[in-house]
Amino acid sequence: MTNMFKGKLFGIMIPLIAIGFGFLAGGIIMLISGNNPITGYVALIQGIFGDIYYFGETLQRMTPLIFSGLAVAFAFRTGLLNIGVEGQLIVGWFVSVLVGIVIEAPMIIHLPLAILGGALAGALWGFVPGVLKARFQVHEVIVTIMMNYIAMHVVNHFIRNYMLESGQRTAFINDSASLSSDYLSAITDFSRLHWGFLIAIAACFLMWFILWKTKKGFELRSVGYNKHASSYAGMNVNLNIILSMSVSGAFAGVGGAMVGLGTYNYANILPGFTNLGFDGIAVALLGSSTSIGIFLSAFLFGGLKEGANNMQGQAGVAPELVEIIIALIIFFVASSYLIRWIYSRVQSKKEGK
Amino acid sequence: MDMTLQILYTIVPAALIAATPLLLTAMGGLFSERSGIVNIGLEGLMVMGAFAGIVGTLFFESLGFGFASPWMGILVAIVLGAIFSLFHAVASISLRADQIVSGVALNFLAVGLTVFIVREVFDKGQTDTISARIFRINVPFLSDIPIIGPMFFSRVYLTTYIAFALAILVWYVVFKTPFGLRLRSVGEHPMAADTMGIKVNRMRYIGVMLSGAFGGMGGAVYAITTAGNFAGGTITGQGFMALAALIFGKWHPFGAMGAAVFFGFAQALSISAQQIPGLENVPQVYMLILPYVLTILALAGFVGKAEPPKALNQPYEKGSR
Amino acid sequence: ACGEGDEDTTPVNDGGNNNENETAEGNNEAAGDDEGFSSKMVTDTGGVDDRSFNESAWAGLTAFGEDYPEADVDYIQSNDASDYAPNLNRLAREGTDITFAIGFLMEDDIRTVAQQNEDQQFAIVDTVVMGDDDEPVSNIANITFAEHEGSFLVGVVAAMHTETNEVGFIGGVESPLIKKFENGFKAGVKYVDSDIEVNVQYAQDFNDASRGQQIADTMYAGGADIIYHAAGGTGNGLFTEAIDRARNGENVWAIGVDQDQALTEGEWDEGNVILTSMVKRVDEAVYQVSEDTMNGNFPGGEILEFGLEDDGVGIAETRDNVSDEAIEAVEDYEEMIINGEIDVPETDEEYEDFQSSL
Amino acid sequence: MEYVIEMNNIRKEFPGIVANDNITLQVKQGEIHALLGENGAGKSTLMNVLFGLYQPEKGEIKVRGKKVEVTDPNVANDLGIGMVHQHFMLVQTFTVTENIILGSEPVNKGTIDHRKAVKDVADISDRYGLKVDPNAKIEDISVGMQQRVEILKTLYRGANILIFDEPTAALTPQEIKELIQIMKNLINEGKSIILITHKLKEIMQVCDRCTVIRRGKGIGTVDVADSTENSLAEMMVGREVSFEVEKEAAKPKDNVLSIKDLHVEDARGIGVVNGLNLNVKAGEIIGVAGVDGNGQTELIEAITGLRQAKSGTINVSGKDITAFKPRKVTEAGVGHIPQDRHKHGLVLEFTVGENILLQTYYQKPYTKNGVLNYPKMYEKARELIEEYDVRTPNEKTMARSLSGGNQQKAIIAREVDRSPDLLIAAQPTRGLDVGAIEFIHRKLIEERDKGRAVLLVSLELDEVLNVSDRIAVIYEGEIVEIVNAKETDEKELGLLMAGGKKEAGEPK
Ligand SMILES: Nc1ncnc2c1ncn2[C@@H]1O[C@H](COP(=O)(O)OP(=O)(O)OP(=O)(O)O)[C@@H](O)[C@H]1O
Ligand SMILES: Nc1ncnc2c1ncn2[C@@H]1O[C@H](COP(=O)(O)OP(=O)(O)OP(=O)(O)O)[C@@H](O)[C@H]1O
Ligand SMILES: [Mg+2]
Ligand SMILES: [Mg+2]
Repeated sequence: MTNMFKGKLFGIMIPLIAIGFGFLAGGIIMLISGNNPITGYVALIQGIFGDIYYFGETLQRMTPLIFSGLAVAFAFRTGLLNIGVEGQLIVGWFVSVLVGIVIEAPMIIHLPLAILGGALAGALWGFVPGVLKARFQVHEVIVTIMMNYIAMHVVNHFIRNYMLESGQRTAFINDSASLSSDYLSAITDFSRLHWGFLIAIAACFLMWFILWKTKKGFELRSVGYNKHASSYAGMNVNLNIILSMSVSGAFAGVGGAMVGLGTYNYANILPGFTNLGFDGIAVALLGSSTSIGIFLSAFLFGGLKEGANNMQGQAGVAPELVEIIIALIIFFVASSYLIRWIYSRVQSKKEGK
Repeated sequence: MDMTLQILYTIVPAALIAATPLLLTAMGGLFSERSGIVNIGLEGLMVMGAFAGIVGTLFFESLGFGFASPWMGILVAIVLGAIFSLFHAVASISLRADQIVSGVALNFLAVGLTVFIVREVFDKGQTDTISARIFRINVPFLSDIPIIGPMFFSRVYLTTYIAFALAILVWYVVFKTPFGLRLRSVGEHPMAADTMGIKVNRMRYIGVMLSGAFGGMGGAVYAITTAGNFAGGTITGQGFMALAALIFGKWHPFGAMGAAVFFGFAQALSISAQQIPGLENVPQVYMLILPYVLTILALAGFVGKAEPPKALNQPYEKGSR
Repeated sequence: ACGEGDEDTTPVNDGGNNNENETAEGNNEAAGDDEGFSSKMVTDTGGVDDRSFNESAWAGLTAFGEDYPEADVDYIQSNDASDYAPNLNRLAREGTDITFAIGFLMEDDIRTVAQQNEDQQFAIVDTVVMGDDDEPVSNIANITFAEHEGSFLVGVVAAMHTETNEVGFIGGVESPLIKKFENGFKAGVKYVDSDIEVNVQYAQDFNDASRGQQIADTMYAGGADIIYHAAGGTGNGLFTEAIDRARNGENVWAIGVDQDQALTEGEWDEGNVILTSMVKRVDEAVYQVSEDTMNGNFPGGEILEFGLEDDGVGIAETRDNVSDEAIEAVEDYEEMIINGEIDVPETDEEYEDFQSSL
Repeated sequence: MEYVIEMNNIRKEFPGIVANDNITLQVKQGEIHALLGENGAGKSTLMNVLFGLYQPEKGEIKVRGKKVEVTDPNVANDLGIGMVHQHFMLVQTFTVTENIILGSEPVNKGTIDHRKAVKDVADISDRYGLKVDPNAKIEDISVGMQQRVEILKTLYRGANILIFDEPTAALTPQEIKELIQIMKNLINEGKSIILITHKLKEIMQVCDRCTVIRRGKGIGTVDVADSTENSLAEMMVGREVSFEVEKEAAKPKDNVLSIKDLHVEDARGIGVVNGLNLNVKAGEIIGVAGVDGNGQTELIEAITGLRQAKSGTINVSGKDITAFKPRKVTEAGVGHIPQDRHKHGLVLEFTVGENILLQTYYQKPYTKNGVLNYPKMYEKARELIEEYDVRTPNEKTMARSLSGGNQQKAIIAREVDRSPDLLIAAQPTRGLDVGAIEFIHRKLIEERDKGRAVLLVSLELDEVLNVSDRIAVIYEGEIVEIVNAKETDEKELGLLMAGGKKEAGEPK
């Protein structure tokens, strides 16, 4: 019993220690490159918490990251690596905005419809690699990589040829489909924080519920761990693979809808990937594919990215430092063996005394 | 007929040039994955290679090495790529990190670190442009052969031939030498290899570092021949395409070679299509997504299931069962 | 450290809040006061050293800072599109006297931020920001350039230098802005000789040198001997290809964009493949708007178009490869454009009309 | 007395467990020395220490009287120690030759000298009578052949002390016979052997001496000539054990399973079940005896719905289940103890409780409206854990951390508890110790007595003979003969399994 508790505690300790190491390394890099780490980190933290506006922006920023993290984690639990979250998010963004522009309806219908549109588009984008994996055993990693590019080019094509409004974007969506919130914006001093943040929290809960509390979730996890035993136990492995990729895609698609309906209220021609999907991989990993973990790591990443700008402005530290810190944190989390080893060393020394 | 040939004379060399960095990097991936270590970090290794290649070239240029500089830049990239890959190696081999996680981290780290250094060194977001370049050449005699000459031996980079020669060398090393046999055994059944006295982790370190060397070379070749300088956006997705080529090619050097050429060809076609009679009116989006759609169709249609090395993505712990 | 941090930000915070309640005039005066004048910019994702308009804008600010040492100049770089709004906000909150948004991608973000901070002064490069009433937003100065006019001139140069009677244009991502480059260039070429063919292709990417190289390869192979690009980093591929062909003894040229690119690119052991460049003086514009604002003449709500007349666009200083004849012609046409004798087209429709009028 | 191997007072710990606690093992030159112990007693661990895969915490190892440090398998190889592991250490995608030469390849100008390698392999295989095809891929050859490759690997390296860790667990009777002959040949060639096996009969047959360990502690070493199966078993488990499976005569009733003219193809599309007919009645155990690879696996897969039959019909309790998917087969009243418990039987990363509910999680009361009721699930799991004596800390323990025997008990609990009309048990006791085997055999007979039809597929003739009422002999995908278990013996079965009256041949 105590052992189990220890294990759980450790599960929380490791990311924390990794984060500590990450920042330590970041500090060293600042020192080497001739910056003052204390000034740097103070600026970073101020850039997150120093102003309610920044804090609101951090929450806004973490909203799509939560979804892309959930998407990666959901597929991961079923033994699939969904690198296609980026593309699923892009089509979700586009379709939700399309619904937001084209349809006129009262908010109570329109907004859910637009989000659903994003979910369905993302689900479709996940469905394709799912089917190919299930039906032809095609490696999902390649297909999802390819689907990312297809998503970007197809969406750009549609915007450019049919929906271009000004500059590189579509028209604004109708207010009835917008997640933007005057209230949330007002309490955070005009930040772009929107209702999507609450939807993201609900989504965390939803994923936890699906995976751990439902029959389907049981099957998905079972298939993820052992396909053979699952089909022996009467589960339809192929169907579960397709379902998993589709649901994962739907999470990503809703993430896109958050950007389209909440942050920007339009879609624009993408000159390159948004990276929101790729960041989702890191978020899911740091959050060890659990709902709470994803929420917290999305906050960390969102905060770091928000704060990086302030670090640049106030302390003159190149914002790439934050990327380095994020990378190192992931390394340390992944190498938890090292942390365990150090911990056991410290522990045995203590016992020796 | 003549028109078709004219088009082929443009597209085939373009395809080979586009295939070159992919092929080199895929060979790197092959070493790593054949030893049992997934390498999603190929992208990051290419970034590192592109950075090192350009900075190295600039450095040797400034020392007055002239047209030897880019070649020395490539050497720098090979070495730095191998060193940088140690991050992935230490994490995923010695520290038993999840290999996918570690690879993803490597990608983040490469972009962050290189751009950070570029800022520190050049005081801006990209390096200067190199002036000593590797240029296209016409191969003496061979380029005069009708049809084949203009397609395969005219206006090509030496690096392309080197890449293809290396792929053959890789095949030889992996399938004909004791080293190759041991490397593959470590990727298939590390415990079996261990009982045969093969140092599993050492082989895996070598595999990953070779992937760093090749990935670094791939990135450097791209940066030096095509981009001319280095910035955060110099390498955008080529590493992932190389990984796709590796899987597409079923972890075999020649398979990966075929896949890389295929990608190169699709890309070249998509770019040149607008200027090819008959294709110029096809909406550009079709051409843009062509390489990716073709890849998916090929995988679903005729390539079929690819069997990865059995121990791929599994850390080796002595005595674990 | 935490408490210290709080104290640091509080004044800024308060300032922001107070501003909201104060009247516009009150703030305008405050701008020139004790703290000194500050002029800062937010880059787009290209960064302050993109060898394009970000870099140019920063050069303008730097020059301004040098000429007026008491003025505070600075920039914030945006790492991705989602940084625009917070960065603009950040500067606005710091009480920056004029905040520049570099690039039309920031159009929507600056609109929102400007509307939220009505007593702050902003400027944007490359686009016009309209408010809800379809009028330009009153606290944003809109800096635009007559890229089509400058492109017309390099089109003239190209037309006069081509030996194959075929030239090319490589665009980055297709958009109204880049269309101005394309149509101006085409108009210039056709105006000189309507038989010259202009090959146009968009890479749909501002950052893919290999794509740029292959497009250039295909164009050159197809017979074009001069190619103009408005494609950012993708254009580097054009230069690579041009150098390569020049080394092989081919007589090909490239035309640069935004800055005098012959200074940084295009060089090879026997010369430079850059025929000329279409420069866009973002630096001048930024300098001028900063200066005006400091002197109390903030051109808020105005649409400033920097054209040939104001030296806002034009052909580059480096003219080693351009024939005297072409330079003369350029000078003539420049005058005709300034006089209004030639109306250079910006959009595809205008170009159609222009072409049929030839 | 000259010992080739002396392991003195070896102690080896794993986190939380002492696998070897002060064990001493002494092996004489030229003997076959048995190492006996229950599952998890520490046999494999001890041998891995000797082979250099593990480093002991305490104790010394002497080889031919000289103290040595076996730091890794290379050292063991150099000392002439070779090991055939419990779980084969073969690279499936490599050829026989490649597996054998791995690590000490003959080289010619930097290239593997393949021709020489093949010749060397052929030479040794001739010399010791170990027939193999040097160019065949491991994945294409039979288990028996794979074992020979394992032995050849050690001989190729010039081993003269061979460790066999449960070499017979996966072999057919014919292959076992051949292996015993091979071991005798090796002794004649001057080698020494350490043999780990759970089969007392084999110890009695070939071994000179036997060392027994129990729960990590050495119990003692005895001369086999002075021992009986019973005395060894007692030493091993510390109490008396009975081998005879006690059971009353079967009282068969109606047909539960009837298979008519069944044809099934394997993964490569080759017909492996060819017109098979078989009936199993309620209240009887039918044992399927046969050499591995004669269609047993595919037959079971076809019945349980894991593989689609080509033609023919399968009936269970009057229902035609031929085209059913696994779930429907299960619901039609079929229970299945799969032969590979790690691959098919368990989701190792799930808890024991979840595994116990793996076939029924979706039914009421465990699922309502698509939502799981974990308290109910774990309540059920606790009941079964209790009833079937699954030794686990609790129902929320990961299945992976259970020993093989307890994993098997969990599967049996799951399958038997559903009271299926037909219970299929495939190799249910593979690799288990006598205690566990006894338990499982008793369970099967209990089920029979409750009126279930039991189909037992096993490669162990002893098991088939002891547990079944009737024995169906399968050969090349057909049932060639059904005999009464009481009226037959190993010899007759052996002949039938080899395809009639002919001498048993090499399985494909
Ligand atoms: N790699 C390992 N990690 C942790 N514990 C282990 C490991 N290997 C063995 N053990 C422990 O050592 C004990 C002895 O295991 P070992 O495999 O030697 O048993 P065995 O006698 O060979 O059993 P079997 O007859 O089932 O093969 C086991 O009970 C197990 O708890
Ligand atoms: N990786 C592991 N980590 C911790 N404990 C383990 C591990 N593997 C095995 N064990 C422990 O080893 C004990 C015996 O397991 P072992 O696998 O030796 O059983 P077994 O009966 O020999 O099964 P099999 O014959 O299938 O190998 C179990 O009680 C288990 O607690
Ligand atoms: Mg065991
Ligand atoms: Mg064992």
